[in-house]
Amino acid sequence: MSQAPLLQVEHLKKYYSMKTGLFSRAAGVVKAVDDISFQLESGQTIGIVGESGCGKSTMGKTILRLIEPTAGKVLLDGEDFTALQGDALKRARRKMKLIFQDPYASLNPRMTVRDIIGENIDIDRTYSTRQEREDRIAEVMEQTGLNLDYMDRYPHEFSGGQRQRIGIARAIVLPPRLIICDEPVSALDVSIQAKIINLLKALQRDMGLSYIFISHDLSVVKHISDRVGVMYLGHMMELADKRSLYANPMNPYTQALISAVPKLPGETVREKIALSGDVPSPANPPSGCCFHTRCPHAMPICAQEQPELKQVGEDHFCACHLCKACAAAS
Amino acid sequence: MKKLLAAMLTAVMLLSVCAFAGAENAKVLRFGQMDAKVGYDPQTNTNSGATTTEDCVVEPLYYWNDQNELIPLLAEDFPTISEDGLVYTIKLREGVKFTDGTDLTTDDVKFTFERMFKPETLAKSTSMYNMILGAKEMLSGEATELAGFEAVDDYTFKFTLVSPFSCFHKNLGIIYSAIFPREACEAAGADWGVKTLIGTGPYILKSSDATGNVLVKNTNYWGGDPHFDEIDIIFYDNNNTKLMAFENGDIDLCDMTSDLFMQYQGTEVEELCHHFSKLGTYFFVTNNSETFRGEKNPLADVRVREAMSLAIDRDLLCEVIQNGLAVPATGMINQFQLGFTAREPYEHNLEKAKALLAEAGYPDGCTITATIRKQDEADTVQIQSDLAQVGIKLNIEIVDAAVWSSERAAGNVQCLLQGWFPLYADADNNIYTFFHSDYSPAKSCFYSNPEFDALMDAARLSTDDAERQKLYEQADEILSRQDYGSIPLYYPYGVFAAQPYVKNFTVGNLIYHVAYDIDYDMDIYNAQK
Amino acid sequence: MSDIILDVKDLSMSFFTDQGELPAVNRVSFQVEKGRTLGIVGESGCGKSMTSLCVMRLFPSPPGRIVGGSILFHGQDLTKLSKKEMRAIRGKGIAMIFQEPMTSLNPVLTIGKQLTEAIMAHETVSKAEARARALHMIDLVGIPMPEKIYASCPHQLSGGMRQRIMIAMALSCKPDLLICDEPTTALDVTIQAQILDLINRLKNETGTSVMMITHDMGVINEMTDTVLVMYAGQVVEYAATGELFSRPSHPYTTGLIASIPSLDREEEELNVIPGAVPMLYELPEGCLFCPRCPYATDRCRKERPELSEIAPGHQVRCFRYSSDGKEERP
Amino acid sequence: MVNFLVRRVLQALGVILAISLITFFILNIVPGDPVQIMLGDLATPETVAQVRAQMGLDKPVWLQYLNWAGNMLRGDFGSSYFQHRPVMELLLVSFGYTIRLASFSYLLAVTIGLAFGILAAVFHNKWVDKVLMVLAVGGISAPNFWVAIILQIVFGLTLKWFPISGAKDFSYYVLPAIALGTRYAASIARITRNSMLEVSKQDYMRTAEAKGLRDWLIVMRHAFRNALIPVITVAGTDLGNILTGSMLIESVFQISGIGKLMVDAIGQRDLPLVQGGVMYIAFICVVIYLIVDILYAVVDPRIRLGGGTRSE
Amino acid sequence: MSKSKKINSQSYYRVSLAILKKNRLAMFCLGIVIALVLIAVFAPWLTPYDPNLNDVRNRFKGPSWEHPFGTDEYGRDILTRIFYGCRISLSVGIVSQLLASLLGYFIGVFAGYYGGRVDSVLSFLIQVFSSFPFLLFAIAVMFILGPGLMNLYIALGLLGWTSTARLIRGEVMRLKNSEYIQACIVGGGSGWRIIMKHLLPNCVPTLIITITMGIPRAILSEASLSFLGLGVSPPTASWGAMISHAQPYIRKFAYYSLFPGFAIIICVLAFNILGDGLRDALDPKLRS
Repeated sequence: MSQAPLLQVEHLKKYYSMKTGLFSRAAGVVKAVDDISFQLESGQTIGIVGESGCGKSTMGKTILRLIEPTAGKVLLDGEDFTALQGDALKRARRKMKLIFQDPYASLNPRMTVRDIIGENIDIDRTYSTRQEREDRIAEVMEQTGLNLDYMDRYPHEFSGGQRQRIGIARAIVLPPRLIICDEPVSALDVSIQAKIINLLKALQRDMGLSYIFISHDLSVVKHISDRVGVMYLGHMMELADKRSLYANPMNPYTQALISAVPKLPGETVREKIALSGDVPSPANPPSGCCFHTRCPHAMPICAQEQPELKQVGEDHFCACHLCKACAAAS
Repeated sequence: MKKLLAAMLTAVMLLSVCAFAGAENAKVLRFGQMDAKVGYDPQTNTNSGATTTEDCVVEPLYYWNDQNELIPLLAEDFPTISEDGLVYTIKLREGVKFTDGTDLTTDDVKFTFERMFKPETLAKSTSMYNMILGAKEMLSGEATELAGFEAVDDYTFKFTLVSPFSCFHKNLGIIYSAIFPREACEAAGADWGVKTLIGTGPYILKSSDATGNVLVKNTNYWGGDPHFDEIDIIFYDNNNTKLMAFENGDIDLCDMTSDLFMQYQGTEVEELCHHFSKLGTYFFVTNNSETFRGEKNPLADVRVREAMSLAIDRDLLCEVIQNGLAVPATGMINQFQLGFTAREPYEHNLEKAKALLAEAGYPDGCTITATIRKQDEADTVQIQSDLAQVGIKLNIEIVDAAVWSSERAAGNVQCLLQGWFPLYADADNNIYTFFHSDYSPAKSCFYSNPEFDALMDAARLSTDDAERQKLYEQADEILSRQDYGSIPLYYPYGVFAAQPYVKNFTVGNLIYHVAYDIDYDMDIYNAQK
Repeated sequence: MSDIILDVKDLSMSFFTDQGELPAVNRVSFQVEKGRTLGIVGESGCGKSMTSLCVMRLFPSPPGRIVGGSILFHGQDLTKLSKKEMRAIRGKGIAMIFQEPMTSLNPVLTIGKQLTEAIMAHETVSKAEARARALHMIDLVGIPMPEKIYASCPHQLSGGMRQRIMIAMALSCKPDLLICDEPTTALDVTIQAQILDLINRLKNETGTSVMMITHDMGVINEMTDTVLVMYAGQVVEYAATGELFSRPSHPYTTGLIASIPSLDREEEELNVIPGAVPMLYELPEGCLFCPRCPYATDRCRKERPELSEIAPGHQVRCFRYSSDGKEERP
Repeated sequence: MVNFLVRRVLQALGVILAISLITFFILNIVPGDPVQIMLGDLATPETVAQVRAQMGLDKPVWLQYLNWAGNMLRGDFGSSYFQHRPVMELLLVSFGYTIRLASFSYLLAVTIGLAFGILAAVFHNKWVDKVLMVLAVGGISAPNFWVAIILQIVFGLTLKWFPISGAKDFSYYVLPAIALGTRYAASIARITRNSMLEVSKQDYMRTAEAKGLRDWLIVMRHAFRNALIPVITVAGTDLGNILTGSMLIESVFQISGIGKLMVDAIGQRDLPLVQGGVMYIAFICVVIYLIVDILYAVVDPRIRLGGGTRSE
Repeated sequence: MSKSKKINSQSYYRVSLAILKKNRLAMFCLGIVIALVLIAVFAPWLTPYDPNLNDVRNRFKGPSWEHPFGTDEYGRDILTRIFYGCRISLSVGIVSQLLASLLGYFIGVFAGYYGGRVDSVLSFLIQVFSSFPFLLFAIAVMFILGPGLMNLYIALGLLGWTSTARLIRGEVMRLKNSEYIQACIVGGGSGWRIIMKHLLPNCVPTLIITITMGIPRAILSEASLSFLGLGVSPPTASWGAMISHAQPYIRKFAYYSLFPGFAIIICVLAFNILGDGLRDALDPKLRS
């Protein structure tokens, strides 16, 4: 792939300073996103999975600069997105959109569906006549399976699944290159979840979209992603092609995660690795590897040194002292 | 929880009238009055309400009794005045003691007047006595001694005036010149009239706080035995509450406004209401200057002022608005004043008024603005309605007392309703200080008529009352019949309410003197208690 | 046949609103045997939570009312009990834990207070005795440092710990039946695994029987002995867990299982059940699933099927199975 | 917790300073010259000028403010132009009366307000709720000076149950307390009811019921404790209003409290007294806001212990 | 492409209206408010009498056929003056609250949306103005501006804004990190678009509620100011002024004070109950 990948995230960091004391002196730092790097090709989907508080949502918003990153760069089509300002930023924003988890809170209750979906093209004035706008909105509504008769209705008149479709329609009314999906189906029932996932895959095929799919549900991530990254306490623990990650998880945390999912009969059942205790508070993360306090295979070195994300196989990276570097292994 | 709540509520309700403090058999007079909030130093306040308390404790040289006659008090007799009317020799009554035991001597008189003219005292009534030689110098800080005061001996002294002033000894009858004991006053310093007030009077000021003042009998008072063991002056700022307290028997005596009197007409309380004549006059002040706030002032034209006088229905004002507590005025000088003469009443004739207005160049009327205080609203609204019938549109602006006095002093008022009361029955203190050309600008009246001024100055110099009577008659004729400097409305009557057992009490002018004549008819008093 | 502690026969409960009578629970019958776990599964709005609230008589009484059937608990019909008698059973005979641990504890009271309160509501014991029992329960549910937790407030605990406290509170009076209304839906996968293990361990130790309400088929498979599948207020299938997964009979059950993305198999397109769950105020004639059922016949459209036994202990509400259990192809 | 308080105290001092600046500025542009009133009808232009000079009123405004502020910090609020008494003394005396009136009416307001609020919430949508709430809305709607006059006539004069004016002992405060307290009892009742209804929808109420606790225990320990927080806010601001807003009631019942003192002082343009009074009232309001904050911490451990909930 | 037929969209406000209609008490009060507005507007046509013309001959006539509410101390018809007084009270209430809400809204939005130093300065301002003794401030302002209706609007308007500002600030803080605003930012929307397109429509319910709750407070304040003699200048009729003038005659002519008092109660009561009804109708949380 000669030309640059669609998205390159290099050493992205987001630290929150905790204000305590009389004159709100900074008394400690919360490392919500700590040195995350990955690439995303056009038309590809990368899944980010992890438990609550692991910083996956914060990372998504930091890439979009909804939250300004503390350090690191985001390259979009080779262009440094984090450095853009003013109109350049506005033009670059056309390429990236975001869809949300809570169908009830992501739509302005006092706007009609028509205006909600049309917001992005209203902002960028990409149409000359009103009719052009109406047609584009109708086209996108059909694409996302929404009934055109409901164009002038208000969000509170729709079900959860339909609202999520409106959110998707809003994101694609001005065709983006990349959509960050922040837990888009977690709040939906299984049958509706399946419809939305199929819709997202269909749109990816038709419009050549690429997704960053963030979720805590391992089976959904496995189904929709090409490559999967596992995050824990702000760190990227493992990043690999989905088949090799699910078939042969190298990082102990990934292993525990996969084993903890309640299985259906007929799925390969691994013996349960029960992790003790709770996820430590991000305000004072453990020294060295952030998982060493709960890791069944913790070694002395794990407590001192933070493991690097090393290549341990064909398109398989792992941040753990257990996994030897790829060169050594093969 | 709910039962507990119910019990508490009934307890609050039932805690009704607690046991009354045992009514000792002391003879107590309870007088309801508004709290003047100005302290009780006669030199630093001119409030008629405060005078009632001051009156019982300190005494001036002379005294205007309720029949409006000047009688010697601390002075043995009337002053002997020198030929040129400049030197007044007065002899003090001997053997009079202050309530702190010290003797009343000329030195106390000297101290009192010098204190009055010391700048830091901030005395308010210096203008009534600054005709004494050396007074102005003391006020401006050039002198520390009063040149015009000469102590002949312990009990006689002389005042020397800068220029003859026939009413000087009359001014000495006002409480502002009450005599203070030197040691007690100097010792009290800033607290004089606030925490302590000592004088030769019939009562001693025992306590003074936000609810009222308590005065107890001065057992060795020089002027005979005071009638009461104790006088309680209880403060009521809300007239309605005061009258209710009177009906409730909480107080024995209180003043009453005309609109409240209206409420009691036809009830048994009406017998307890007593009228008294006041020495002042209510009149509608008109700003006679050519322009007002930059525009042409219709009131500058005497014909407009006369037309207004013709339009106002004075009978209606007296009978209805003042509930019969007033008599239509026939001139500026009050009916009981020196200088009053009976004239035929002002005519009430709308057609003539319109004619005069047309003649003055206002065929379809004009617009004027009255700036008044809340208490003058009733009369002004009626006048507004009267003037409207002849085409004069009167806008009313109600402002608070402070704004009213500043605007009036700055001459920034086009017309206003005003009661003007002398301190004693003499036209000088009444008309001179309001309509003389160097005083009337500060009253927003801007009336100036040299002939009128000359008559007033002459009356001020002459010491012969008959001559002064004629001078004031001519002056009043010019002011209120020819020039219409302002438009006289009515001579007001006051009314007070007194319990049945109160006897021989009346009010001379404005001030309620409770120190001397008032007493209880003991058999009615005991029957009622 | 271990003895049955809870026998629910034809339980019906409706909401009486100005849109008419909404049958939230429609002639539901099931049994809970001593020391066994009954699972109730179904999507949002199928009436599974409402059924559990009917057992505890905690549903909002002004709009809702039990209109038929009986709930026999140790032979006592709970629908006939007075408020006072019902209060004696709640927490003593039957206990319940809820879905949202974050908001299920009183924010202004200490954990200790809320625990001792539960104990002293049913047993006249001294404060010290209640405190000791509470500390024992905190330890029993696997929380370190019981003294510190006893004195702390809910906002200082993580979601997992709060759910453990809820379990401690529920079991503090040794109830015969523990109802869990989606206990782990709001928790992360690893924490969920811990809580489910805890419930199983306590069930075996105390012999309490459990009623597990969830929408996650994995949880049903790993936790329950018998399963009740509900749809739009009705029971559509009732069987032993193994039997249900090996021979899913009702079209809704098969559709549901098929639309879950699997951890092992590779599927390009998730199976989808067309249409949406019907609203309670516009229930179709005939079988409620008929509009979405691939095998719908005229009979399904007109008549409403009854539960029929197609195998020992395996009941289905569908005309495709005549009473002798053979599958009839339409 | 301590930092929280210290920061609030600093902010409070800032507020008081700001109020003193605003008051001083306003009082200087309010028309009407105190000296003019003092001298009354005898005022001649030069005596007015002379007295103004002596009282330092001719100096520029900011200089007057500086030496006033300087004195204030030393506790000397200056003395009243008219009553010739130190402002602090006058304020203390009249504050004594206002405190008694305020505490009686506030006690009445809180007890009745809470009782009505809880009753209305417990019997939600039944006739008790409707009657109490209409009463509560009625209480808020009636102008308190009008209610005062009617109480004075009916209970004072005709029925003679209570004295109609003055402030000697407890019975004198009954009618004024009812007149002043009804409005605040009504507002506390409404906020208590709404807050109780809001709380009863929370999950932990269902947990409490599931534990089989007795009704009144659920209402008082669980519902009321949580409902208390918004009630404290309203009760706090109400206390502020009672302490400063009772001037109409004080004038009708002749209780020389701080409200009446202020109205008369403004009438006379007694600048030091008004300035001192406003500072006094502002100080009370700010102290009340501090107390409300402390009460929050007492009632709600989330504020007391800080830390906040976990990040998910 | 088929033109989508217009379905009567159930806008948020139509749903609120439906909920409000179910609340019979609130609808009754809405009726009273409308009646009051009509009285205020059509006062001259409703009564034959001129409210300001003194007819002192028949003053203090008790309620009778020609004068249903009797006459006052100048013989003017009290019913007429109550009608005209309605104009004053309603206009004072509505205009001052509009002014207060406008001021409160913008200060609240800027404080809430921009946060940081802007927020701390504006919050300090709110704290200062709410610690000010309300009536004293009104009295001082009335002195400066002088008597008159326009000044009354400004004085009461200047004082009521702090509670609105605080409410709006809280609302904006809550709304500003809601997801539909993040979507707007991601789409490149400007701060101004967010304030006007997203924040303003969502703050309108709060504004409606604060205005309807503020009006009664303003009417009572006007009554208190008039009672102290600081309200409108005579002979204009205002309810508060009528009560204050009626006080000396209350024992013999009680009706003179009772009718304006009841007028205030009914008007303020209607607004309060309507305000409660609106709050329940507009509060999204109560929707489910």
